[in-house]
Amino acid sequence: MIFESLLQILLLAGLIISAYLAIRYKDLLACAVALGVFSFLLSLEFYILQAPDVAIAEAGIGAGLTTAIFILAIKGTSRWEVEE
Amino acid sequence: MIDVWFLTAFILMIWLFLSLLRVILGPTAPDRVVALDTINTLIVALMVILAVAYNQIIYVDVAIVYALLSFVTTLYIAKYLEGGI
Amino acid sequence: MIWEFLANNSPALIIAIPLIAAFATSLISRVSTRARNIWVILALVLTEIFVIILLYQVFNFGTKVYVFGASSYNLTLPPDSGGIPIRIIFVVDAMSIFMAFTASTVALAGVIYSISCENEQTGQDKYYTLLLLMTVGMLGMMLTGDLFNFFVFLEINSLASAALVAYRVDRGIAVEAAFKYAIISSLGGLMVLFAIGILYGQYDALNMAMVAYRMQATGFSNLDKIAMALLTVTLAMKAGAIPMHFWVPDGYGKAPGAISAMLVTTTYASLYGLFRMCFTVFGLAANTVTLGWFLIILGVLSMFVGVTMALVQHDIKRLMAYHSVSQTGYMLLGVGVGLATLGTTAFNQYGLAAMEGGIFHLINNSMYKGLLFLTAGAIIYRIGTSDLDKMGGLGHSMKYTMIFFMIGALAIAGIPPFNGFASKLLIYESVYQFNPILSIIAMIVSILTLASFVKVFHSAFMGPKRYDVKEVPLPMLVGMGILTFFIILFGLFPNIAMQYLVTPAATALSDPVGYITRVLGGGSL
Amino acid sequence: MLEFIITTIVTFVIYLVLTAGSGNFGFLSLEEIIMGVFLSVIVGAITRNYLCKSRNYRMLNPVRWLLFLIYGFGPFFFAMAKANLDVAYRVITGKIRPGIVKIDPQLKTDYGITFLANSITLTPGTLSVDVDEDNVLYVHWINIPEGEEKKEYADIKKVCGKFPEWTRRVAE
Amino acid sequence: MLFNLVYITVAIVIIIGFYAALFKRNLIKIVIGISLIESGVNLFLVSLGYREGGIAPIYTNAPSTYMVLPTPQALTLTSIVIGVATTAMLLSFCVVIYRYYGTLDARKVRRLKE
Amino acid sequence: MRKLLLCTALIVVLAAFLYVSINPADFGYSTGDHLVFGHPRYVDMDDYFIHNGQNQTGANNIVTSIVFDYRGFDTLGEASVLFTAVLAVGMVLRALRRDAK
Amino acid sequence: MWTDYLIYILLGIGLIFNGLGSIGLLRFPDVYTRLHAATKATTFGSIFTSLGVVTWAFTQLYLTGNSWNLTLALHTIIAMAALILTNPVGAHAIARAAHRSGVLPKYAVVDRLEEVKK
Amino acid sequence: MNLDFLTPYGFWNPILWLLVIFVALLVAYLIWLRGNSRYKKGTEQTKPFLSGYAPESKEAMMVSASNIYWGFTSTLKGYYNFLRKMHTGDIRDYLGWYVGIVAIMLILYILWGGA
Amino acid sequence: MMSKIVRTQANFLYPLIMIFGFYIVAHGHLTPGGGFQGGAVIATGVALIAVAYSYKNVKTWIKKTRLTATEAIGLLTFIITALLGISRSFFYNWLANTGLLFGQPVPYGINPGYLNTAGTLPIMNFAVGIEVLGGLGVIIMYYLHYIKEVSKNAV
Repeated sequence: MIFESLLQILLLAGLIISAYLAIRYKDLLACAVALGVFSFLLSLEFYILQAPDVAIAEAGIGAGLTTAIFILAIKGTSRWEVEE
Repeated sequence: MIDVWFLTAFILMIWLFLSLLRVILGPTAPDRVVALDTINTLIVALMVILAVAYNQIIYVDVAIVYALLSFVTTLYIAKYLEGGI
Repeated sequence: MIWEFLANNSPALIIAIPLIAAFATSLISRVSTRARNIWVILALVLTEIFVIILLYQVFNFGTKVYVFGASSYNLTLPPDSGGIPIRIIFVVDAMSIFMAFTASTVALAGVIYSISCENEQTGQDKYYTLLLLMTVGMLGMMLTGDLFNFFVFLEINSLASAALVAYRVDRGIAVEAAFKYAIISSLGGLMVLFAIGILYGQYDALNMAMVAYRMQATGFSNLDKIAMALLTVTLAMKAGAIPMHFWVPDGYGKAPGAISAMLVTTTYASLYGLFRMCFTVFGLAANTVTLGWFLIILGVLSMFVGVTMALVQHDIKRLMAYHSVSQTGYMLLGVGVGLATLGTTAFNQYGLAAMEGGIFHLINNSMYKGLLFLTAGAIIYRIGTSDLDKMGGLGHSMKYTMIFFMIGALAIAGIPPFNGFASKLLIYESVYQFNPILSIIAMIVSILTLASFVKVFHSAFMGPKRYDVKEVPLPMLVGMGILTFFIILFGLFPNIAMQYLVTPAATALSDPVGYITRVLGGGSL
Repeated sequence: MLEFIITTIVTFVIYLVLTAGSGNFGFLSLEEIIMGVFLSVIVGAITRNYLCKSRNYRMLNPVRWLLFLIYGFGPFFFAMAKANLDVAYRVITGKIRPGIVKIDPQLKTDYGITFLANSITLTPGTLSVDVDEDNVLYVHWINIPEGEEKKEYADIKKVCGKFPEWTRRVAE
Repeated sequence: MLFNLVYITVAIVIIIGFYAALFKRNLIKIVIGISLIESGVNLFLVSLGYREGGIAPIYTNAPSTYMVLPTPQALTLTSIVIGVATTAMLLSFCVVIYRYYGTLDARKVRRLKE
Repeated sequence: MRKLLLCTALIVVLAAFLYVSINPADFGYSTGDHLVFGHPRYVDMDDYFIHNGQNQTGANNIVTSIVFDYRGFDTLGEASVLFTAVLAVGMVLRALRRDAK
Repeated sequence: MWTDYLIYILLGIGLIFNGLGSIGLLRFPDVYTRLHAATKATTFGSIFTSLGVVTWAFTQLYLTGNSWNLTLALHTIIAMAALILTNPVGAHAIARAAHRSGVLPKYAVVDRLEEVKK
Repeated sequence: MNLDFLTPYGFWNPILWLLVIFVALLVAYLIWLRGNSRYKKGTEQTKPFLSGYAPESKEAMMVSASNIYWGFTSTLKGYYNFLRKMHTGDIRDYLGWYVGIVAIMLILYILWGGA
Repeated sequence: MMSKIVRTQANFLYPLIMIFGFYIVAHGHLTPGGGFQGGAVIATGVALIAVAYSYKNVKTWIKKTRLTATEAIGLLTFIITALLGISRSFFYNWLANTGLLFGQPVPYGINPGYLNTAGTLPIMNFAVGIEVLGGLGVIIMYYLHYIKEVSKNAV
């Protein structure tokens, strides 16, 4: 079980890192990618917390469609956070 | 036997972390997308392994959903980079 | 037989009828516009009828529960569950049904008004669907007895009202207002969800009565305090209390006329949630004096800052929106005084009267503020601008609108024959007992309110004729007339409202033990 | 109509694979089969114009399926293993000589070119970057042999071995 | 064994989201912040229901009957769908604002003030 | 100034959230009133679902039985939220009369 | 049982290739070469780890006769098939997008696509 | 039905109030009757006496809405400046006020929230 | 429009994703998943087609009005299924354990799971599935429509 705990610790660290990345970049596309990574990792965390239903929902909705909508919105607006 | 699966999962998680490093470093957007793609593949592998580790066979469905859907995200970003959409 | 069946199932039908209507609207509007209009009005009239049936039931037979999905509609505690409610329960006490009556009446007036007001826009079927969904959200928030259910309806309400605020995509400004409203309400919704999570994690229950019961049984922990802070502040923000009111003038100011009128009721749904949380969920365990003073301070700030900001506005709807903030302050003040004195002897002396005043003011304000927003919408519908500097002389051509506006303005200023006076009088007198300064501030605010409506009246209706316009179409006048009817009714015979609506509501709200007993001790036990 | 039937059958088979094991050992329960027919008819009706877009029914031939399996477990798998050893070698040593070359595999159908491109992507040192409407592939080659970069069209044997022949056998 | 690491992650993720909403200039960044807060709350809800050693509350082929609490998972499902609905709506507002204002800078998107 | 005040507020909120998160029992203090990861305090409602869900609703997946039966009304609300959001997106992104010209 | 060792070997191979993919992702100089590492190595590695799972499932099927293990094997195979179907296309799409968005291969000796575009 | 509306310190009788309104209207009517009825509308009698200045335009004769309470606002200038500064219209400030109030109330409730 | 390879693969994957989504919907009461998840999976299939082809083509294949009608029908099915149980109470599971369609009783404990169980839950799963499919799909289509056609016109 020690590996499970270590796995989870790494995963939580990854969650925090990707959450930070999602707000750090000036390039909104990179932010969307980081948000996608965050969603994937979150889904894996749900999986480990024994919630496969939620994991599927997060995989389908959070990781699949939300990122797509973000990309479409970035296409409809501008890619850079502060445009000169 | 159980511990082998968790060990495998843990090592896969380390590889996943290395890929996350590419998301952090990646100078251009395509680099980050490549890392995203790698992370997807690794997570699918991880989920399959963990399904056995928890002895819950029905969990593999999640992995299938992942394998099928993560690709769509990649396509959207790729199409954006192409200037399509 | 059928009567009994309908009466028993009315809490579910109140939600189900507008929902079915909303889902079917997009299909029906393919048939014809007229069919859609009739369909929407019919749905809201039916809802209103069921609300009145339920009102009758609650007034005669006390608090009503409705259990969703149980083998019998009033089986709150299944026999094998060991005394815990496991399903979603609607707990309709006098306060809930009072709010529901207000909301459905304003919604009915708003939809009739919209029929001719919005007939030149694109996307009308979406508008009506969203209007129905907004009504559902309000009614659900008011009737539910379950925390998570409350959150779900809060979200329906927020999303629908944000979308409706953006309805007139007028060079983006309406969308800006909607964006601000949507951001702040979704953040608030998430914090409500977080607080519900904390409560769930501690007590493994989502039913308000059960949470309150267990909270009282195990003692009030610091986690509960965090949940309480998140819940009360968020709901106060959604109710538009200063200093978290910024979205109110934006949202009200840019929404279509009928929607502004309904947004008033929307904020009162949140206000109801705030009262419900303060009294029922936390009322037994928490320190009600702190909570009461929280409401009182917010109320006084809202009253004063709202009205002073309103004085300097020159956009008619923004001005009215600031007044809405200011009037919310009266309710917070009245109910806050009731909450601060809850459980003491002072409560019977003046606390209950203050609460009655606050609650009576709530229905009065929904009616006359709704009427004022509808008249503002009528003015904008005819002359196309909302800037008071550019108005003038409308009294010559829009006589009925002017009369309705005058009635609303006199009511909001608390001039005697109208209903604003009755509730304000109750608040002044009872709050004076509690703390004279608060009462004096309330009176000053009332005077300033009159002053700013004199300004609106002067700029919009008086003066030389500047626009050559006609009176607004009949449905708009009917919509305004419904609300005027209630204003005059409640103004001339406040006792009717007091006796059948307000006093039961105040009594029910101030009695958390009764609420909990009704849910946890009812049904099979 | 034909495309509807084909799509229905394909989806039905996939559904059966997904629900295998629902009855007794390897056996399918009756309810699953009924539900499978129902669902695959729906899916077939919705997606009939996608799976058979080119109206090319040569893939119906079972010999091609057999060949596909042989290909998948035979040459393809070995090529893939080789590819990975190659990648491993390059990851460790860092010796690369990359470039994008052009090849003309002389394929006509969409499925054929897709099949080839995917095979190329998964096998030694090559990655399909682009394809134009005349089915000319642009391939990123991680280690271009000396002299190969001068030619207009790269040598197809060196880039992807026997894949075009297999592709012609299986998918065209 | 894990202490409350999951809850701590939740707190940090929510605060990161708040930070984005309060200090970032771009409206889409603010939406990303809201989205992060929402994910954090979802994770909080799911982790509330975790029981050590429990398995998913699905009886089909489960190895035992000691299960994690199912209610938070149901709530989280609801919350996820609400989240995607909110995000879609907010982003559509952003797109329209950009069309009419030509910018997404929160300091410039304020024609409504006072 | 604004940033300083807001950072203070954020720190207070973070402290509150961490108060929710950190369990003093891990550091040798008494359990108190904190949430403990992996050990919920009351489980009676969920145990009722786990033990009776199969008989009452006939579903093997307890989560589904909660989503659609025990708390089905929430699901109705949630579906309405999605419906609302679709309408909102369609309404905001619609073509105005002005655009059509 | 002897299949245990087979499973260990399969998992080991899978892990090694996945690791190579990750390291290659970090070490290689530009997008295209990274794609080589990421796509090929991780797909291949994941296939091997899944083959380990499939072997385990068939072993269990043989030992216990429980038909759910067949489902496990089939679903794992389907997951892998989905990966094989989607990964190369994703890699192709990224490579194409990268080239079109102006990220040119580093140290390239030849670039026919760039010539065509001009 | 009892029509009296009893507040703790007073009462409200609609009939009485109707009477009061009626009396007020009556008084107003009497005052109006006292007016000189010889004036004819539309003749020189009702026109304003301008003594040589040109009449202003109709718009300019009306006090515009922003100027009505000019004296009041200029007296309370400091207060209104504070309010203006508060209403920036920036969405982040809206959120900031919310978070600030949450933080304050967290502290207050933890100090004095318990029973 | 993306390259030919992507388009062909999307054509191939679309039925696959769809049948898998329907599998998740149909087995909602047995395996992880259900209406929302399955609907989201299918909607991602729609999104896949929308991204692989240019919007000019997609809008003739995937009609927005049809998707919204699907959504409304799903929701109506859902609420009417719930309403049919109103003789006991709203949302009463009037099909469970009756022996009718989906009415087979299940023994307590671990069992392989039978498709023909759970009363109204599978019906609701399907209703919510097609609702989510229509809703999320049409959101993507609205965005594409706006980006492609409306925002081009001058403000």
